[in-house]
Amino acid sequence: MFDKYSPLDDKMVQVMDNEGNIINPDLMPDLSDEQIVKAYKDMLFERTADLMTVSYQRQGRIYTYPPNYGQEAIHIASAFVIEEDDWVVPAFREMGIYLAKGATLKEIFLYFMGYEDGTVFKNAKNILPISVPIASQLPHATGVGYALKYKGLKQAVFAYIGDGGTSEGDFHEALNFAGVWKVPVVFTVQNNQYAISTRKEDQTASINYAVKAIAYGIKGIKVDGNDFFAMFSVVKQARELAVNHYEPVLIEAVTYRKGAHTTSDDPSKYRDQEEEKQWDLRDPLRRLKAYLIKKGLWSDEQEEKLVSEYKKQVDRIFTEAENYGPYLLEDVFKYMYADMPEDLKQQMLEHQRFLRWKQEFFKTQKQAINN
Amino acid sequence: MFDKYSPLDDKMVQVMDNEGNIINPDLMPDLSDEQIVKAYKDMLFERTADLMTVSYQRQGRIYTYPPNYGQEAIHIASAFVIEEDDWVVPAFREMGIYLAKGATLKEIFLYFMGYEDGTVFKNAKNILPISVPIASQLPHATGVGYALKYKGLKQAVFAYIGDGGTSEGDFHEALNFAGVWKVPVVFTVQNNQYAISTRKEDQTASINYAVKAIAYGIKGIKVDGNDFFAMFSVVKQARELAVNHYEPVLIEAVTYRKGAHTTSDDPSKYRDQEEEKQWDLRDPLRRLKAYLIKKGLWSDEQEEKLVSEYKKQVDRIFTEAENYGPYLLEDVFKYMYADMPEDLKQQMLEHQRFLRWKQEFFKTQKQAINN
Amino acid sequence: MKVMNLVNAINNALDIKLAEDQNVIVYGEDVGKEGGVFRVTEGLQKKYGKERVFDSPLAESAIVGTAVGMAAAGLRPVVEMQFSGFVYPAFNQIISHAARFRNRTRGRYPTPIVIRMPYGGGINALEHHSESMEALFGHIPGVKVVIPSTPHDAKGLLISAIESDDTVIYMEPKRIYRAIKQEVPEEKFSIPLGKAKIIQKGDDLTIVTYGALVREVQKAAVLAKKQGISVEIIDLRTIYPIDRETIRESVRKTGRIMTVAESPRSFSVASEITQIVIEEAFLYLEAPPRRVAGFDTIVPLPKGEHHYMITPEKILYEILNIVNY
Amino acid sequence: MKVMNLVNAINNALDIKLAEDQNVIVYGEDVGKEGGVFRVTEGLQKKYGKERVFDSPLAESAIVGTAVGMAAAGLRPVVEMQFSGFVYPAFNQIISHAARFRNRTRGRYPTPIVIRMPYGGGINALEHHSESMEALFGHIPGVKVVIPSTPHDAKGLLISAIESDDTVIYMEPKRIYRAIKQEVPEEKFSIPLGKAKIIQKGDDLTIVTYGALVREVQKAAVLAKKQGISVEIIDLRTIYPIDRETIRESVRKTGRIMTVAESPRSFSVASEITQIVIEEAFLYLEAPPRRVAGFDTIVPLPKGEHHYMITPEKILYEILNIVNY
Ligand SMILES: Cc1ncc(C[n+]2csc(CCOP(=O)(O)OP(=O)(O)O)c2C)c(N)n1
Ligand SMILES: Cc1ncc(C[n+]2csc(CCOP(=O)(O)OP(=O)(O)O)c2C)c(N)n1
Ligand SMILES: [Mg+2]
Ligand SMILES: [Mg+2]
Repeated sequence: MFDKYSPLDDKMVQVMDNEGNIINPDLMPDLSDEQIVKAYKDMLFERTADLMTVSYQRQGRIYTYPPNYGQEAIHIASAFVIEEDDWVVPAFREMGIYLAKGATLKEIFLYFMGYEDGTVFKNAKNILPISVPIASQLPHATGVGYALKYKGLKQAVFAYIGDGGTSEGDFHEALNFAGVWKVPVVFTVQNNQYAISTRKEDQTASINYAVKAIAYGIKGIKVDGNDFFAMFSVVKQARELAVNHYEPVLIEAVTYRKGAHTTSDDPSKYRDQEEEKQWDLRDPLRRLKAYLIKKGLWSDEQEEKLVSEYKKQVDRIFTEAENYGPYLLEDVFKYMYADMPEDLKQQMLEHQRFLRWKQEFFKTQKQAINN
Repeated sequence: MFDKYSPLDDKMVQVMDNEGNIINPDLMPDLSDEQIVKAYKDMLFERTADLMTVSYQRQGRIYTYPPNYGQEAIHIASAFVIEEDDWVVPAFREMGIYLAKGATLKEIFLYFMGYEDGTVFKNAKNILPISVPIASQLPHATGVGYALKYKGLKQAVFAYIGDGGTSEGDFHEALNFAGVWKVPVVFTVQNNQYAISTRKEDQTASINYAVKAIAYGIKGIKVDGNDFFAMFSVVKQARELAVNHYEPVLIEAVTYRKGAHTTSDDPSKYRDQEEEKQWDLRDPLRRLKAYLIKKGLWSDEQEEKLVSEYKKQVDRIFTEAENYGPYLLEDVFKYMYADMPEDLKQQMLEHQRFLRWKQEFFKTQKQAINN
Repeated sequence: MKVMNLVNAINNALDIKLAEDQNVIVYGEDVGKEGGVFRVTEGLQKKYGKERVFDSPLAESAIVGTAVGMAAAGLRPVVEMQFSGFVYPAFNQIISHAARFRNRTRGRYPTPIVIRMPYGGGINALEHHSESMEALFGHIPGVKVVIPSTPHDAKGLLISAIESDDTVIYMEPKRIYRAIKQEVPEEKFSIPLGKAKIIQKGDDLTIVTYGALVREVQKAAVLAKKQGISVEIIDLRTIYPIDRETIRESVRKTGRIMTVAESPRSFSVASEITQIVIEEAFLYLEAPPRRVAGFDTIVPLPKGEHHYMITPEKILYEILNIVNY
Repeated sequence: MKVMNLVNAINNALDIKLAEDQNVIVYGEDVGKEGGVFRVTEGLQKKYGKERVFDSPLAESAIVGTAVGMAAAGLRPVVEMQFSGFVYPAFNQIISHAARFRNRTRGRYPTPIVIRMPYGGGINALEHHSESMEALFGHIPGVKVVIPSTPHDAKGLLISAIESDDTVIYMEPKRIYRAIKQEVPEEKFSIPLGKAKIIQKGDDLTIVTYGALVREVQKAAVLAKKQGISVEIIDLRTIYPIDRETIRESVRKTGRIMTVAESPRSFSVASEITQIVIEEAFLYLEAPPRRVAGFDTIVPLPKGEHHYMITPEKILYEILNIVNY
């Protein structure tokens, strides 16, 4: 596929149409029915968890949260390709991938509840933390790739970024280094059409995001990111290029952010419902579900049942997260350095003295403070 | 030319071969013999001044200096296109352009003698100062371009950078902004084969530097930067695209840094004489001179005479620069802010008090200080 | 007069300057159509058009870098960093160019740029959305650093910042963006940069503070008063150049001084003020100048942020410490 | 023992660590074939191969950013910024990642990175090649900042820095790169980070300094001695975390303290040390702590640099000022 493809033609690799028909059988991946059903279920889980998280946020039970709604095929297709020893370098909108890598939903909840603990992904192998400063994670991916190659390991790195992120200098530098160093990194741009409120016309004049690969002498490909099969095939082949030939790859996965940028955002300020409706037709779950139903592998009843199970499961996990232990004062200091500098110790002790004083003082003074 | 050209073919636009024969008459610019002779003289002047500056540096009469040796065709061809109202955004290795823009050789000397005064280019219209942090000047060019377009002025901006500079994030951001804003900026990469000691293979894996334009939806072209005629034609047409169509352009001008990176550098550490010899055949002055001699427009005798005049002229200017006035204490403070903050005034006064004390103290104490 | 919060006041200042000076240009990430993530620029694109108020690509270095170029060509750009935690990609442009162009060109090319950015903690935000790193800017020769604490000041200082021929880092305490409402004149007025304001007279102790913490210090001063302690509060307003005179006169009177700020404490504004006080009023001091500042740690995520934030109680504690020295 | 200058000593430390630890990787602009513009890494590529010592593309942000990734995957990168004036493009990677990865991941991913950079004035250099902005790094929670002043210290501190599991900003006073020669043990040794060194005992006054200015302070101390003034000199060695104890003990003894550094004075290391002294030894002070530092200006180009540089005479002047307070 990569041999024949040029991003300059601005074609988008597709396997399945909006109604779930396979329109490009050559690229249809060799997955069993069970695997495909499993993929659909994973997408459904991600979506359920995601929508519920947004509603928890509305209830004030969790802080700012960036929804994944609409981007599930990218995540689950990637997750199906990524091997246990492979590395993942997140941005912040790839929940399905973190989960597949071994992060727990509880951790993700903890993170957005405001615990650093939630981005450690303790039992997940080879995944870096969520990265908030746009594009800044990509050089890390290139660096991890260098280390893997240096150590002679046959592992790939999967790095994520959004369409807007391609404008940052770090995108350029990371991909340029990757091209020179020939490291096994698959860079995926999730082109969800928006960087908060900003569209492509204000972001870049390139014909698409995939062509940017040309600037780095690496392969670039544009794929329908709402098409599970196309996404899987592209990522799979990208991994092979990376691992077997040390060829970094840039994937532009075309998708749509169906939700808000974050729960603090109101998309109605900058886009209209007509557009949203058009994209509903290309919804990744809708399409894979249509495929499965046609093949007799899935039904609305099964879905209803599963979603209600998922909801219970998610809710149980969320409650568990809500009952997570306290955030201790020492947790603020403990991880700053390998050994805590004396000065930091003193700052902590001083604060503890203050806390003891406070308890005493306001007990005796019975003073009200209008905070 | 731009319509037919694609940087993906990795062809280099040429008009003249190494022996001064016109091999691509279609692109031969419409310049009079006098103009061509003038161009050659300007290149000769730049080279003479440059080589002499290096020798002044060897004599300890000037500080670190980055030679232009070998890159004169880029400068003088550009200078022939750049109009009076156009803007120039320098890197630091484009002496011929600064001079054409109205900067004086004396100023350039002053700069490398260690006076900020030397980069003001007081009587030169629309030229920014020399910029040392690599690539950081390119966003300025885009910003100037925006201002020109905003004000409805029909002027272009000419910005310069080296091959190594294309790896910096600012290169990417500046060109991307230029593409989105559609500003009249001509970006010229002087690909002199080296970033200090680093070659292209360690700098980028792209097939050339011109293709990087694709990432920004702008036109890119690779031209023989040692071929005065090719360079002139390309810059000329780029200016037209910029001014008439608000199309930014990226020019890769292929050349060779015949001298050291700066006078602190020793190229023998990282390149061999064989390579230098090969490039001597492509020397921009050698080629244009061959053309002129064939046309009977120039002779060795004329050259000898002119160079010796130039040498005298340069030497006179240099001596003038050497006799430039003192750098006053207040010059350190005066230009920091529009109005000098009280605190800075006090710092200056305090230092003056110290200076007075010092004079007194060491007069009376007659103490020697081993500085 | 009109009741405004900080967001309204900043918007109003931008509106006034856009209206009266064609050279003023406002841009940054999402500042156009959406009016910024905090709605500070809301309505301005509609009013002044896409050429004057617009969304830039997502790249802070080029946002500041293009502003340097625009300024050189005669415009007066006002750019936004979406959060102060994302200004670092622009550091090179700020320190190497915005701060230096005037000096480099001996005054030929000044840089009348305003770089606005919301800063500070207390809003339960994601990582990088809560820091207070104003001291970094204070150490950069060639820029001015301004932090307002009220809607009134926000307007008057921003107008001065836009009219200044120097680059001004204008940091907006986002925690109080909408928390403080005040009557603010609708017409244009300006407040000079570099002048602190005594917002409460007192005898026993001087507290220097700025931004969102002014309010917390005011609360602490009420508590202190109940303890019989009279606090003089100085709102610094400008971090660089610092108004040494106001600080000097106050501390010479009270004999005690404390700086309250949210940033990491080492190499902070508080340290600088202590140095200034030592230079200006050593012999007047009845107690060592104190700093009440953040820890030298990263601002914790929301669940731990309360450990980090400076409360009126903490300020009171420090007041008692210094007064009982 | 072998006579080494600073360049030799740093090269030697890198050599030792490259030899004993396969995870150590050295890269940056021109550090490979050429051995760096100051020849600090000369010979290392030849000895250890291109995979371990190499030229990177010209991009500081990615140099530091890839180092963060390498560190996460188990390597110990030592990267070079060609001059400290060119570290700013890497600021985001330093402040947002190198300094924060350990804390963000609760210790799972430490960042054992050394970021080397020549800094400081006095070599008649082009613009951006003479600054001393160590205070900026001091204010960033999560990094350590080290500055050696002798070949011996340069070696021992660099070995500690490479072995540290934290990111260390290692600033090299380029003015004395080749100016100081000294016997240095050839075998491996290390000097702990965070510990200052008293390099001269004295009674009347403590001077804290570091880097190239140690030598200037030593010259001034000789002059002072002729005036009957006995100076205790502390070489700070580590800018963060600062060795409060050594400073405290010294100033409690001498009663006077002065910090000598080349950086802009506002928000500087000097200000921080004054604050520390105030906290630790207020009642012992016989005179206000002074700072002898650069102006709050840009370092002038060579013809004006003498106005800016801190000379032994200037230090002596300040010594007399503080002693005669
Ligand atoms: C360096 C930096 N600048 C600004 C921001 C604020 N910000 C957060 S997300 C975002 C838009 C990102 O858009 P895109 O890359 O398309 O990713 P998406 O959110 O659409 O997944 C911005 C500007 C940031 N996090 N980091
Ligand atoms: C941001 C930055 N990093 C490093 C340097 C040091 N430096 C000066 S010139 C140079 C190489 C530039 O190479 P290139 O862009 O090819 O331009 P050339 O010198 O060949 O004209 C380097 C690394 C710098 N000036 N700025
Ligand atoms: Mg997006
Ligand atoms: Mg070059």
